[in-house]
Amino acid sequence: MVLVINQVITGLMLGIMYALIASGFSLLFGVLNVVQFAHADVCFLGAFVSMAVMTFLSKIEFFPTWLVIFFTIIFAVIITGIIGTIIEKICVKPFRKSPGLIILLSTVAVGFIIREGIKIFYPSGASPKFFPLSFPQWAFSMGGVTIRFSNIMIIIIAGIIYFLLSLFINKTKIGLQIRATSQNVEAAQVLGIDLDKIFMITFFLASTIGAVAGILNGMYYNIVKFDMGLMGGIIGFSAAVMGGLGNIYGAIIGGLILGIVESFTMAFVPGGSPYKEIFAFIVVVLFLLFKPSGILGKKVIEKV
Amino acid sequence: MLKINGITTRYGTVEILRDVSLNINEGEIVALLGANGAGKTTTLNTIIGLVKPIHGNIYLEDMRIDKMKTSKIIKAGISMVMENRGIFPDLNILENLRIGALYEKDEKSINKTLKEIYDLFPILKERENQLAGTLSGGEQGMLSIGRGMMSKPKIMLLDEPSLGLAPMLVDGVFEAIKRINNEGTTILLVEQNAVKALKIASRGYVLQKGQIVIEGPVKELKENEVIKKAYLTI
Amino acid sequence: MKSIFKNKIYLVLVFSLILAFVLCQTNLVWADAKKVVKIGFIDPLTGPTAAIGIGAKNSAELAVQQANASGEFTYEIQLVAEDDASDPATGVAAALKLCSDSDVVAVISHFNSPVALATVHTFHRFGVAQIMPSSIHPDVTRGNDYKEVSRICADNIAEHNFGVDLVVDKLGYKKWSSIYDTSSYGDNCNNNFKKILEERGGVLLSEDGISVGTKDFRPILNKIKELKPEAIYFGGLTTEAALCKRQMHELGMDDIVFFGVTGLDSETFNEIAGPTAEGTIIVGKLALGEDSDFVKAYKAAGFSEPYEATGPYAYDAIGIILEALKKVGPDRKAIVDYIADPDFEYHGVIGLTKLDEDGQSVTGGLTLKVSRNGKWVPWSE
Amino acid sequence: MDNPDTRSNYSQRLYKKIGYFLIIIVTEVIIFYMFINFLSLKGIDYKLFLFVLPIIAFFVLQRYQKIINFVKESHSQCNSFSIIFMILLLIFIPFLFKDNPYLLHICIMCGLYLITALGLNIQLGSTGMVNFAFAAFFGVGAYTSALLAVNFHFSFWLGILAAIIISALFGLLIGSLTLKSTGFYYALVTMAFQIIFHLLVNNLRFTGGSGGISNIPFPTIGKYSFSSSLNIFGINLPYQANYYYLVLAIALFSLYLAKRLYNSRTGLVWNAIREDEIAAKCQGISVNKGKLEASAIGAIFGGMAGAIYAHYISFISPESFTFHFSVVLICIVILGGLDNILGVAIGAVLLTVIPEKIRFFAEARMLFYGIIIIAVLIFKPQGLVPERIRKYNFLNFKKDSI
Repeated sequence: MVLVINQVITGLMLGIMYALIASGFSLLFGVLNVVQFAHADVCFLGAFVSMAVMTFLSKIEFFPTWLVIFFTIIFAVIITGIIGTIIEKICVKPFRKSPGLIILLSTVAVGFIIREGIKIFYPSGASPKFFPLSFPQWAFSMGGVTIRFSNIMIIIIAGIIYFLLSLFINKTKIGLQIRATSQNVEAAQVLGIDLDKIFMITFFLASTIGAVAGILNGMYYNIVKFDMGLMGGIIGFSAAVMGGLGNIYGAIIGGLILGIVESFTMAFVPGGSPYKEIFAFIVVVLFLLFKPSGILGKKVIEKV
Repeated sequence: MLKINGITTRYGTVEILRDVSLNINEGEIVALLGANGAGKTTTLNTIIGLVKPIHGNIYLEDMRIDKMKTSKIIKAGISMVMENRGIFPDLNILENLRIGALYEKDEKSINKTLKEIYDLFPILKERENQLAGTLSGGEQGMLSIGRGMMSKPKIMLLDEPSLGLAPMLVDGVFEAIKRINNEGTTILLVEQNAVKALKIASRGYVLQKGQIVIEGPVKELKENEVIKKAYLTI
Repeated sequence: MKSIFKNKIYLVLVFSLILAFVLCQTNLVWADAKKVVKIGFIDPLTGPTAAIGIGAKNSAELAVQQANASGEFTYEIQLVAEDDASDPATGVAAALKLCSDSDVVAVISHFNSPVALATVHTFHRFGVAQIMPSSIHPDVTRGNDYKEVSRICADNIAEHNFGVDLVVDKLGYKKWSSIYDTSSYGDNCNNNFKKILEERGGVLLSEDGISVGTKDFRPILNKIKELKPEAIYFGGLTTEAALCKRQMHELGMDDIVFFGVTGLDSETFNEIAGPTAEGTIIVGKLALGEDSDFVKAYKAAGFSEPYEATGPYAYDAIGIILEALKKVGPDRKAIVDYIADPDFEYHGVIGLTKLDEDGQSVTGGLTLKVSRNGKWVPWSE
Repeated sequence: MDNPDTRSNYSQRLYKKIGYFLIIIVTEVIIFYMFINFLSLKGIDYKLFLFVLPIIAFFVLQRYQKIINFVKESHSQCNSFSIIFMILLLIFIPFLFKDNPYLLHICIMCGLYLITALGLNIQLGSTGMVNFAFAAFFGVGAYTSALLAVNFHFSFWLGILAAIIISALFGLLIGSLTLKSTGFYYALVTMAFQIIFHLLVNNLRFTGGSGGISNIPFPTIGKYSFSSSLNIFGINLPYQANYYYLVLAIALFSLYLAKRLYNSRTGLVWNAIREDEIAAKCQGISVNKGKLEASAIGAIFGGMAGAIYAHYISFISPESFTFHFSVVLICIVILGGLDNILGVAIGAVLLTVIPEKIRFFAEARMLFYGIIIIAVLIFKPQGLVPERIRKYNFLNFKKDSI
């Protein structure tokens, strides 16, 4: 039983990381109807950006440590958001009128560029990097179940992120426009919604959430590597699709399911750990077999 | 008020509109008639900038608008009610309406317009918090007309507001259009239902294969043999 | 008109790019005047294990620079570095490219064993000497009878024999759990470790394979904790190992010994695992002091990346070829024969290199290391 | 009998024909020359200009539509001549590269990628199924023939047959499991299959695990082994020439097959499914059957290429059939031009040659790969050769339908 609870906790952590990445995929798909394949790379780029910002800020002597950490996170998130909008400008906007697959291709290429770019331009970027930020190592144990400060913090931060996101989407004027655009692009345009602006904001938003995911990932696992976006992208995308593309709550559920499946496979299937991704993907395939448009996905409206 | 001078648009290599000129004066209801595929919707899309003309120009009052972005044109005071309603199914009615007043900053004036719309279509008031996707076709039509009023446009473009409605509802819709016009909004009405359209319009144009073939006051149009044959026989 | 204008801008861009590269390359193009002898080099310069490849490339570069500066050669020696991207097909293409260039007299190649297994046939067919500084799969040298192929590092079996001597026989840890990655390397490690451990009377309580890129080891560690082993063996590379060690500390498993072989031998391990690395025992490739000539020279040359564990081996591999060039001249066949000679010996940075009839090094410069204060130090207790 | 009028007509037509032939010869030799030059580039040198100049010339020429039209016309008028001439030029390649097997190797890889990409094009281009598992189809073919050859000493020819059958079955399996999902959901399921395939061959014992399978025997015809160097008219060609001709033959056959499929009813059915599944259903098209056909036929192309690859490299391991390879294949098809066989061919050749040619960037190789893809897309947002509008010539249509 203790083992099960411990596994649930680790699975939950993994799941939250996946969910944060998946939410970005879902948000972008919902509004733009494109899959931004480099999204997970943007997430981990966020972690690298925060490392760079931190090295820069810690050179300023009169800054106390907590201020450095605070500004690091703020700047890193904003810079990553801006990088997201640049990607939109260069690699998505010009192809909006081309077949949807072209955007898929161009974002795949962006993924190449980000990964290799980090490797070449970040100082010794090819080797795995120790992530300088981390949570305090406090923990308390209850009958073998260990709950760490980092676990609680991650849940709280993810909660805050989702709360702010839903506030933004549901209560602000821009949020209203984003929702409207995701439901009917044509009508949105006719009503005078500036699509360029909405797309840019959406990319900014998704990339900032991605950056938070990347930074949390770094803080929890203490490591970032330039090619983490590859697997992260596949799993994040899977979570988003399993939950129903375009639905952020679906993405959360999908992410959590995948995280828990992985952690349980590693622990309870004899010799199962090399197969943990297989189990995760079998779950994905099964879900899609019985619910072809995802858990919370709307049934594709069949117009004849 | 709205002046369209000799616009030509192209889709690929096919010309959709050829040298179309319209002139709409303040306070008028102008009907734009024509068969399916004559280019009526394209005309409206060109006015609000979704389609860019390759020749000609469009003026709203003294502002040249044919090179502007759609969002700027809407902001300048045009609103359009789309042919397929274009409602947002997962937003509730209030949100659907509010999104019409995108560029209105003044909360009071928004509420005032809302009240006017609810007066016009009381059913919308009743269902304020219902998701728009659950409305019936007629209600959706009202919603989309109401949404078009939200920005308090100088001119409103209506694309086939009677399409797909039960005959009983059609009269209500035209009644509402008339009332909107009476309150000072200029209206360009695109219709296939020529009988009804000519009843409330003051002037009319007939589009055929992308060209204006007949234009004039409603009285003249009603007497025109071609129109009688093609559009008025029911 | 607008689109034509746009095209022009792109053309100008493309042109300026091309021009920039031409300018970058010119010094290479015009340096051809002197006679050139090329030494090939293939390692992963892109992809997941690029760090190691780049470290090795820099070291090889250093050896070549030193040879050119020494003035002992009447011709200029050039290092031609190719990328295999850890992919066998790319590796074969790179090998073919080098073998087709008649100026290339010998090749240093491959960190990844699958790539090495794929290319040995190519080198054999062209009769080009191939010296491997870092691949680990026994079959690379033992699975064929090509005399062109030789390896100067110890293979996996030798490493494990060497390490198990200490941790099982001397220190007396008998109850083990094994975690390994499912790459060819990790798989081999686990098999060899298991075999040797059982020969020496140890017990393996559990084996868990993980895929490369796994970040969360807590599920496995939670499970292992309940089995209460005395020591954990890790067959894999630094990234995963360091994370695993970190998470062992988090779960309060500091009293369990952590042991691995050369895959862990990189300072990156200590950097990522931080203070939790303390006490980790590994079979290291070679402990070069800060004051050794190679390390000094590497620092002086100003490479931005660390030389990694494979650096000194690559340096020595080039050393062997240079030695052969001095003795028998720039001729492919003569170099192969020189290295395949049973009496061949070479004293380099990694110590004495002697090859058996398979072309496998019997010495290979292994050292036991332990992590102390964030550094690998040679085992001395 | 001939009145002078028809005779002058005749001679006029003759002159025109000769003109066409000349144009074809000139354009194809230029393209061929560019290709050869590009292949034999060593880093950046003057030869690059021989490659860049014609491209610039092409852009300049675009402003003179008449010339372009004439070239196009001559190729379409004398279709068979232009194809035969190109094949002759291609047959000539090993003689040019007889001292440089590396370049020949690139050409072989071009051929293999071309065959694979044609298979993927059937699914991605014609039917609109975004298949991310194509490396797995390739891998199934490779593993089938390799395992049969190593464990049961099957000959290459039997092995390739087995590879075709097994990969078709595999295609049917994946096809039937994904019948319900469309669009990006389909993409995800195939992505899952790709990763499952990779992890399985990596972890299972009988596939050799991560160590892969080595020493796959070379194909033989009678006593003649493909590993011996080829001797034609006293000229010794490297052993790669054997594979080159094998791959050339199969690639040409695949191109022919793909063309026939494109023009057939099946091809039309696939297009209908891509455009609108429901509308297709309403027209009485069996959507499920069409999708399964596309899965299976596409898989056959992939499996065939995989089997040749296994015997050519003589070593396979899971690393060769990763998700990354699937993505590269998708890049080839989209960049070349969806549902356009000529486009796919160009895409396959470019995306095989470019990564090899930018080797001198070493570490920055994949970075430039990405930049090149985006640059090409900005130039040609529909792919290099956009999809053509189907031309209907009913007589031809009948003749070509299967």
